[in-house]
Amino acid sequence: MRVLIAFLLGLAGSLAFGWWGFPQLLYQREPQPLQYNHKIHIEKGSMECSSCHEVAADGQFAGIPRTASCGACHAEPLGKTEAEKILVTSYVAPERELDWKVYSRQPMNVRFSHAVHVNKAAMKCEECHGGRGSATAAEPFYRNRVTGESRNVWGPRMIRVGLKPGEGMKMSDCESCHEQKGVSAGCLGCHR
Amino acid sequence: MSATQKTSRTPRRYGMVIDLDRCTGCGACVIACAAENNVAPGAARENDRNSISLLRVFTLNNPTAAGRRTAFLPMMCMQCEHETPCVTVCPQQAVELDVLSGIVEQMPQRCLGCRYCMTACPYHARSFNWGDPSWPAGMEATLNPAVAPRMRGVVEKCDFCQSRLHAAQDAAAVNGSLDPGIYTPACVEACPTQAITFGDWNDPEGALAKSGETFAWLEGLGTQPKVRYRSGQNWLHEMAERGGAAPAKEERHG
Amino acid sequence: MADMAWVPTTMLDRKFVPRGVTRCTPARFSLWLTPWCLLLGLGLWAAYLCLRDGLLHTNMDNRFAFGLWIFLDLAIIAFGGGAFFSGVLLYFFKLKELNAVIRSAVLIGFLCYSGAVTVLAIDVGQPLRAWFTFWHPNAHSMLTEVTFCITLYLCVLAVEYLPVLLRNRQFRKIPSFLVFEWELHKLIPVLAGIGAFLSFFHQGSLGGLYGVLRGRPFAFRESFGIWPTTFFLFVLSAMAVGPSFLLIMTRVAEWVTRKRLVLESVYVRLARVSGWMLTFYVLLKSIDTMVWLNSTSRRGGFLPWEYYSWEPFGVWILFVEIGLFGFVPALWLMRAGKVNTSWLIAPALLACAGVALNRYVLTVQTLSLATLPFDEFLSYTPSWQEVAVFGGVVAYGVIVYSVLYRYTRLFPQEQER
Amino acid sequence: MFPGVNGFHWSPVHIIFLSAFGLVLSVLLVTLAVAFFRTLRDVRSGRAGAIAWHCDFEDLPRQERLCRHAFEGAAPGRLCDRGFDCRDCETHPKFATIETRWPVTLPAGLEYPETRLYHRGHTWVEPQPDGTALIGLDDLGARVFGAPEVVELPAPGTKLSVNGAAWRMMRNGASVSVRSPLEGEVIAHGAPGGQWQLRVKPEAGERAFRHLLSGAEAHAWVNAETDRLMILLSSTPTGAALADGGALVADLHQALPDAPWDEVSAAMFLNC
Amino acid sequence: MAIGRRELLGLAGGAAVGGALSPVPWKLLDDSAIWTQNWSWTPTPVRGPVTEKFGLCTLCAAGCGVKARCGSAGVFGVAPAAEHATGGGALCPVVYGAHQLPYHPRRLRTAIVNGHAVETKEAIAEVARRLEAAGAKAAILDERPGRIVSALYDRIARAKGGTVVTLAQVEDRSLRTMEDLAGMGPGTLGYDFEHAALILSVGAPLLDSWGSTGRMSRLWSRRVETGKPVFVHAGSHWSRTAQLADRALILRPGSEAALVAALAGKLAIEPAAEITGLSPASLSDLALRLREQAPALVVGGGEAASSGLPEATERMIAALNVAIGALGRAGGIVMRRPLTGAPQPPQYLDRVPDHSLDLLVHEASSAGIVAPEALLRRKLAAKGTLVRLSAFLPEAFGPNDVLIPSTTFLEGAEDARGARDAAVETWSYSDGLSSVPASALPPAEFAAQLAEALQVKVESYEELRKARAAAIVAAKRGHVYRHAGGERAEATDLEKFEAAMAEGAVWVDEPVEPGPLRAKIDAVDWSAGRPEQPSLIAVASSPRGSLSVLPAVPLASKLDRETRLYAVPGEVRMNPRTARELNLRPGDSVLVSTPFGETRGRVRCDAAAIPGQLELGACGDGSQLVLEAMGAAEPGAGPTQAAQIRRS
Repeated sequence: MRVLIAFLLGLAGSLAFGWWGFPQLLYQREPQPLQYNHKIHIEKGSMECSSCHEVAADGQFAGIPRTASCGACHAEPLGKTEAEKILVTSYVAPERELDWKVYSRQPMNVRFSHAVHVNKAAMKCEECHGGRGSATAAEPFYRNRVTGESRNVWGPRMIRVGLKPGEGMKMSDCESCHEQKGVSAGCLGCHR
Repeated sequence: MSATQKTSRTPRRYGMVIDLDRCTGCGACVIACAAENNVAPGAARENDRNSISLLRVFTLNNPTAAGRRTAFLPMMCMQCEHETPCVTVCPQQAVELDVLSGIVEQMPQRCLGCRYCMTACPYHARSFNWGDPSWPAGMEATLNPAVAPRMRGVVEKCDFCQSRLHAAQDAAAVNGSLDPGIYTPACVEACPTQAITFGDWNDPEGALAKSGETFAWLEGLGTQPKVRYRSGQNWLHEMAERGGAAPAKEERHG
Repeated sequence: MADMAWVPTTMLDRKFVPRGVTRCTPARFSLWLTPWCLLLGLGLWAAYLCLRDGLLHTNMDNRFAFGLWIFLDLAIIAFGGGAFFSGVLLYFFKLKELNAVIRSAVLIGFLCYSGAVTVLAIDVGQPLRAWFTFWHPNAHSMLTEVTFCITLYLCVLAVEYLPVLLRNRQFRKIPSFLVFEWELHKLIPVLAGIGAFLSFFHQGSLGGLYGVLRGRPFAFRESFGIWPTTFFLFVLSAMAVGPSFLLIMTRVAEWVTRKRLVLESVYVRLARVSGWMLTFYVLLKSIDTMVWLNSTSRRGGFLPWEYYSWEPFGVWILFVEIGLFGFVPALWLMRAGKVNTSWLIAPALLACAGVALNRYVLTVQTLSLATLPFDEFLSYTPSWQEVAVFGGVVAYGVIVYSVLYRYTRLFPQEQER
Repeated sequence: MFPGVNGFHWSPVHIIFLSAFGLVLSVLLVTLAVAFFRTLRDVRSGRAGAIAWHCDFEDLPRQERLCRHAFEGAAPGRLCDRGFDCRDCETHPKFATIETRWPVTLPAGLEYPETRLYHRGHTWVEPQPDGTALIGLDDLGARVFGAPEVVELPAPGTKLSVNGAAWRMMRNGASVSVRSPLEGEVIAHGAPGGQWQLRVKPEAGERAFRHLLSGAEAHAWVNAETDRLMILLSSTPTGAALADGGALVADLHQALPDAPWDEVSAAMFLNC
Repeated sequence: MAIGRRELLGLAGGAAVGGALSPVPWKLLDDSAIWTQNWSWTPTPVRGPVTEKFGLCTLCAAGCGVKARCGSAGVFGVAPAAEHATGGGALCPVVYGAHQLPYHPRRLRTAIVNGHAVETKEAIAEVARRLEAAGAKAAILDERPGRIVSALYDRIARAKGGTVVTLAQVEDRSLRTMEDLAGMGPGTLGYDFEHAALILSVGAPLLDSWGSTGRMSRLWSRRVETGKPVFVHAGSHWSRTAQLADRALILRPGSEAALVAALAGKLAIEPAAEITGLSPASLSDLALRLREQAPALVVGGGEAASSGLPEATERMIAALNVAIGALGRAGGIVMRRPLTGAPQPPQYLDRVPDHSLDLLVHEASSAGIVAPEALLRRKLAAKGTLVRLSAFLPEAFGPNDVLIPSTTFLEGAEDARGARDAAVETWSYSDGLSSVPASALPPAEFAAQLAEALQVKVESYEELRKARAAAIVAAKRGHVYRHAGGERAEATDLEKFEAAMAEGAVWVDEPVEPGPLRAKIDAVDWSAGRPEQPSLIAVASSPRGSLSVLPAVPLASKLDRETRLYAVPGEVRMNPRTARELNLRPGDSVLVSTPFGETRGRVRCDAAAIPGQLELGACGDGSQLVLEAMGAAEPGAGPTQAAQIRRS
């Protein structure tokens, strides 16, 4: 009888650690250089996604804009927010690159072509990146200590079910979308 | 080859025709290939058998009396079409003959490093990272951003500069088409005598179709290589017919 | 050496030694183990080097992708074939003498397979990705079949050996273990069946590894059904050499422990079975070689004499493999009953050498021969790390066998004397 | 390998390949499961003791598996293959008719009263008029093991099987499980240090006691057991020499403290 | 509840089952596989936009135009500039890896004077002081004369009474002898291969990065397409040009003079055949074709890794060219207008008397073109010092030498004129594409600071460049080729000209109408001695030009050690039969000694090698010793040397 109790105790302990403790240990939270507010840029600055994240004529994707393109408008602080003060004083003035923690950063060997998806397939940014484009502040960034990737690639929960757009960017997510649309690209399509 | 790759555009079968009369064996293609594909400069221990050389130029000595004494033969992965030896043997599908481009694609991130594909390839077109590739301090700045450097323990091969294929596809996608068309791999761009012609075997009026009578090496094995050769000297044709090398006979010196 | 008092002295040691059998003193036992532990340490150090810096510590290179490790893996897996074959003979063909040696056979099989898998883990460039073969299997590849079968067969062998382990003096104190052992023992024939099924496939697909190489005419063979002929030759050779290896190991165990572990009739039975299988294998091998030399490789554009025109792989290697290591041991083993049994270890060793030579030729000669007209013949010598890792695996085998021989009853007939 | 992974497709080769290995894996797991559940069933149905004894019996050394008729010479050197369960052994009645050939005298100092029946595991059974039976440790067993420090008697109501484990005794490291001579249900425990340990309600009929030894047969058996004890003790490093005819000390454990008592008591009480 | 062993066993069993049902093992399995892809010690390229810029390769005197691919971390790839007059879409092998030179492990970071590191300013002051002291015995070695910075050197030298010297590259040797015979100034003649029908090269490695690779490669492509020109090579060993030539005459080492004399008709065929070891039929057939297959020309100059053919043989070759009418004929040796605005061409270093210099300032900024160390030491007096403006730490340097760090490939503002063999002059310049390290001095900066230290007033680099541009525009000759569009424009308007040149365009001069040129060849001495035939000869396989650049480009090992395409540095290649005769086995380390020096190597047997010949790899590290051993400093030492070999 005592053996059974010991067994159940061990079972409960490791399940608790596995489902609650392990995720805490696996991800470490890293601060963004500043709290960037997408919403205010879209509304007050009357901009849309492609004004900063634009696909150039030769198909190269600009990705996260560099400090110089922020400096174009923010040579001096336009508003009173704390984030903008940091931007101007410690990044635009000394021309230092902002070290953004990119939520959807894929490993080096993955080639995601924004030109094909945005220009050719006319997909919306929200389909993959979720509501990040209209957020008022940068959501917290969690990095997987083992793989070094952002938590947004695997997804917030251990079991990858019910993932809203922007929460999961693993290979199977891309594949399921490709399967639905019947456009399978094979290994060469997405890897380099 | 994953049969369910539904093709969103007319598939291409990229290939090459290399003119052995034009090749002067200068090696520009070898260094351009290494620079484009982020191959690390060889450490002191690397020799001609364990170095990462996706493209190698062999020196062929003319055993007969007629014709020039030597010919130089650039040889990379032949992107075999039929029963591709490496694709059929890879235990975890790390190698795949891409339906849309005919390129045999090697996935370093899925490769276990079991090296079975290297024994299967009759053209020795595959190299293995025996140690961690390392660059001298600071030289990481000269890495090509479009190519992912490989890690130790994985096999590498020529994939017709897929970085340039992707760049061509991105450029085409901006104005509405998914077809990368005929792009220029690094060795084709570097060859001073334009000995290497890159094209699409599916294209009837393409450069490959108009390259006249070509031959391939080890055609008897039935793997249908897509890199073919052309030469006016028939001692090269005869050598290509024969399979394994005969024992080293007395070489012609006169 | 005088027959010392063979009674275990320390408390812990005596608690585990099965009752009724005598074992040497723990001091002598650790004296016997020390050299093997040193070898194991050296092997672990070489393995650590290979895992830390990558495989640049080996002399393998892009032309010699397979080297000493793959050759010896194939050889010890062929020797480990004795486990499944004696299982089949005992449980299906009811050869009762093999009961005396079945536990040792299963243990040797387990050690050979686990040793081979360990060496493969180091030989593979990225061991952490080994599970990819199960997640993305390429069903056409022979290596996938090998990986699946060997992993499963390791579990089967472990389960087959479990009953012997559970009979240990301390484990049997828990009655339910003993009952589980009894129930499991009744189901052993089922396990022997799936063991044979798995072994048929992976011994075969290890042979198929080379037979399908369209790019290597020296190794490429025509298919019989969906597998190349080397598939069936490897299975047959494993069945042939398994009992011989068992015979050798039992004889060596007797020599080391200076005890009579099995009856003479067991040796005769093993030798005769091995002899028959070896004859059958050598006949088929000769036919296959003829077909290969005269039609298969010619169609690939390669002349037969080209394979054997470089030092040291002369034509002699073909005749040694089929003749000296093939027919001679086969006939000798078949006359097991009539000849002096203690000499049977000689043909058994010849048979094992023959199969090992076959694996060596298919691994090293295939890669050394030129496939392109401008290639040159290449030679390969293993580095000390490669030899040390394999030495470590052999040491692991000997250590585990010695420990299990001491603390579980491997040979039921041992106590007869 | 699973649907949805990298555009997996069910080609015939995959189906054959994966179903073959799925089959093999499931056969392996089913075999283990069957063995596991059969074990549970056996343990629950109380046959565990008998099965455990069967395994132990197989591993006993040869000279401990001699047939009862080997002692008094009826079938010298014959090994028992039924695990000492002579109740439905057909050769036992034949041997029982042959009268004993060797005169048997008890070694000095051991008393084996006629009223009791003796089991090979050194326990005695004394049937009581009310149908129950008392079970205790016989004289040789008591002398070998001496006074046990810990005795774990089975709770009243547990069912015992012949030769199954009856109760467990421990003394400075040497622990032994005493074989049960009878099949039946435990009624009551004996007083600690008392003559008898258990009162058991056996199954009805003479068949329950057929496998027990009595009278001259028991005496011949005790003689063989003392010889075996001497061999066991002499091969130990202590080399205690028991001269013939010397009376056995009351508690051997005390007399020879550094003898391998774990091994010797296991041998005497038929533990493996 | 006593915790016994059974309870612990139960607890462990529960934990195990719980662990298997929790995500821990499975997530770690997946993450550890991904971890093997993202190892921190596997470098990842810097992300960022990719742009293409045009620049100038300064690794050798040809000055080809290159297209550089720049990422946000600098140049990561080099490609040919299709329309560049010299490069013309074809570059030599080494430039494709030259963008890694700035990060070469042997990059020179600090100035070194007398063996210890000093500030660059101090080093310049020290050089100025020594230049002042040396007076007339000082010389500035400018390997690529005719640049703007050469004008600065010229002014400095003249101000202090010193001289400017240059190296006689393998292309110069034949042309300078012809210029002497024709009584013309240096740099006034060039080869017009494009119209030639037959080219006889005596030792010159035409198809081995000779001259400017682009031009020779285009010539070879036309040869394959049209069959013209026919390449005939006469040499003493199977160099790459001999292997590819239509007819290769392998003659006994040192018997070039006899061959040329026979072809000129000054020596009978039989004795010439006997001396050279060729068949009389092939000699007479070649002599006939030289005259019939007009226009034919003969290119001398000898091997790259030697000091070239003896002066007498060069004079014979010049006379032969005149005899077959190649001088001044289209498809032969044509007149070339000197580069407008370029300073007076300097004299050749090997013509400077030995041990006559107290100070030699060697400007080898972009890369160490193989100036044989022995030649420089030979020209210096006993306690003379060598000042080296080099981007890399040389293999060996004297105790009281001065080393000043300089810029390398695509770093500094550079300009380049036409290759020495070109039939027309060209000029192009480019500003630096990648960032210049703090301590490195571009050549222009070095010359300016030196002039300042010597209180010599010189114009600034910009002014000189503007003056050169104005001179060219004023001459109203030639065209400007722009890379971006590839179109041609007249060089008439200064602003448009400078805008185009800033983008990396190239100005090409008008070819001179080939008029008859006369040269006095009767004074040529045709005596051809019989060279003795040593039993064992050493040959240096060193492709001229870019591949013999020191230090070797990091990826250059892909050409020799890793693929055996070229001779492997530090290896002695011989025929197996020769190895058996010398009882050497592959892998033995040996010492090869010749009359001029010795070098170490490892034996490698190769059935394709010529019996009786030892082939030494002479490019990359350790090649200085090989060059010295091959007599690169001995005038007229000839390409092959008698050699002894012993196990070391």
